[in-house]
Amino acid sequence: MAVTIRLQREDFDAGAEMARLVGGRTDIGAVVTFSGICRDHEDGRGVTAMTLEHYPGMAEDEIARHVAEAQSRWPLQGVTVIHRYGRMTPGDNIVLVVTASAHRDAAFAAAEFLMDFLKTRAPFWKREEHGGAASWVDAKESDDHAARRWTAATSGRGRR
Amino acid sequence: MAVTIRLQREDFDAGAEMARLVGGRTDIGAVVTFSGICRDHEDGRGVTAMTLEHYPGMAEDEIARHVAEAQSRWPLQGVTVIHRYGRMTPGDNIVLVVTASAHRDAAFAAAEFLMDFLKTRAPFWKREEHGGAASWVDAKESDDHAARRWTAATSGRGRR
Amino acid sequence: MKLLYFAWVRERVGKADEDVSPPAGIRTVGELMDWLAGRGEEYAYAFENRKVIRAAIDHTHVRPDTPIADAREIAFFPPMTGG
Amino acid sequence: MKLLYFAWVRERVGKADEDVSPPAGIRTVGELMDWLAGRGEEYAYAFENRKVIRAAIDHTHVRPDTPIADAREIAFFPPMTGG
Repeated sequence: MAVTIRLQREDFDAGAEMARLVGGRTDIGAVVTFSGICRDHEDGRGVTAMTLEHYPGMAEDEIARHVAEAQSRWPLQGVTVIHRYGRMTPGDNIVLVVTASAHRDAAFAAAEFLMDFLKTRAPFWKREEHGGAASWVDAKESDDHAARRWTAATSGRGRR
Repeated sequence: MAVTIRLQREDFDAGAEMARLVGGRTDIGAVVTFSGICRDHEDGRGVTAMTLEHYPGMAEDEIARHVAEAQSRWPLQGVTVIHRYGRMTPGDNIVLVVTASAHRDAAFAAAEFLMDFLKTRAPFWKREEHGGAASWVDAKESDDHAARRWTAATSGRGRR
Repeated sequence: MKLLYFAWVRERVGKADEDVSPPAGIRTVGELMDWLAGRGEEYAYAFENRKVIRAAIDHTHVRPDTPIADAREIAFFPPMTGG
Repeated sequence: MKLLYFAWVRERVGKADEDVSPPAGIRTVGELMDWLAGRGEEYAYAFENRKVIRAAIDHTHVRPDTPIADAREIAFFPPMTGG
């Protein structure tokens, strides 16, 4: 399987990453791409910028572990995960997950699985700026809840 | 909401369509893109080409109805659906769905919903070529099953 | 009224569309299929397994018991396989 | 052993990393947090709500009862908010 995992300060091009994963292959039927983008609001409050701190080394290891777990759960032909760190402003790309499979259910499930685990298990921390003030973002119960569904259920459509 | 629905013979550029939906906006937090690609195999049999026939007029209407239904179920900021018709060979793009929302669960759910309905309700028919022979593709029970989950369940995460 | 055929229904009937004037007694989509099936060998073949054939009136999916009285355009086709 | 701190744990402790040699009686991650909390005001503040603090040993998430004996690198941080 084609696996790409990158942590980087620089922006990425989601379309180019999709094309790179699929390019020249004829066995892939479904590609699901998730782009996470810096929003100008969070819980009703304006956000002017955001800084993402990460744990170098562990972030790569933790993402690789979850990509391997996704591979063991679904028949995947390729996975790309790119997560940025550093300061971003609204409209900037934060994270990209691309999954490729022969069938759409596997590609969708794997992309959701990876995003739920990036949110709750990958060592990244967001610090938001609201005008002059800045604060660390609290973890969301809804993200923990989303991640837990993957341990409760079996793989594939069985999880629904 | 920014809605784009296109039926076309020509190829499309998934990355460009994603960028067009998001470009210049700062209120979108999550973009999910599904690309359906012509595979070189189907149920263990080699596929050399595929021709997609559609019902002009009804295809647009049916897709528009399901995009409206998706809007009523999830807080979406943009939806793009592009479906090709005509003859395609393995590796060619067939269909693109892009959904944008403030949050990832809405974007994922809406993209899956739209794909399940494109598979089972939108008036398209695939004719596959296997070397010299050609045959119309049978509808899949698994696709009907996937589509039915949206009528049985309520919206959003409640469907799981 | 205008009839449209798609995919293997079109291939079996041998045409993509036609204008027909069914008799007054033909009230529903199902009755229209019965009537069409009696119009010749190619129609009998196209409509031999009526349960798998889907229909739409004026771009909207309908069931066999749907009345055809106000229809401008009725389409017959196999289960859809897009996406 | 090397300790790393991230996000507000790092800010409260006032440093990103340090080398420490805890006494032999400190056997688990939880005991290490207790010991750290006693090292001064900034540590007491960083570890005041120990239940929300997560830990990793050598890049793997661990629980408070995990032994630290073989650890090269132990990290403390708040719940993660990536993605």
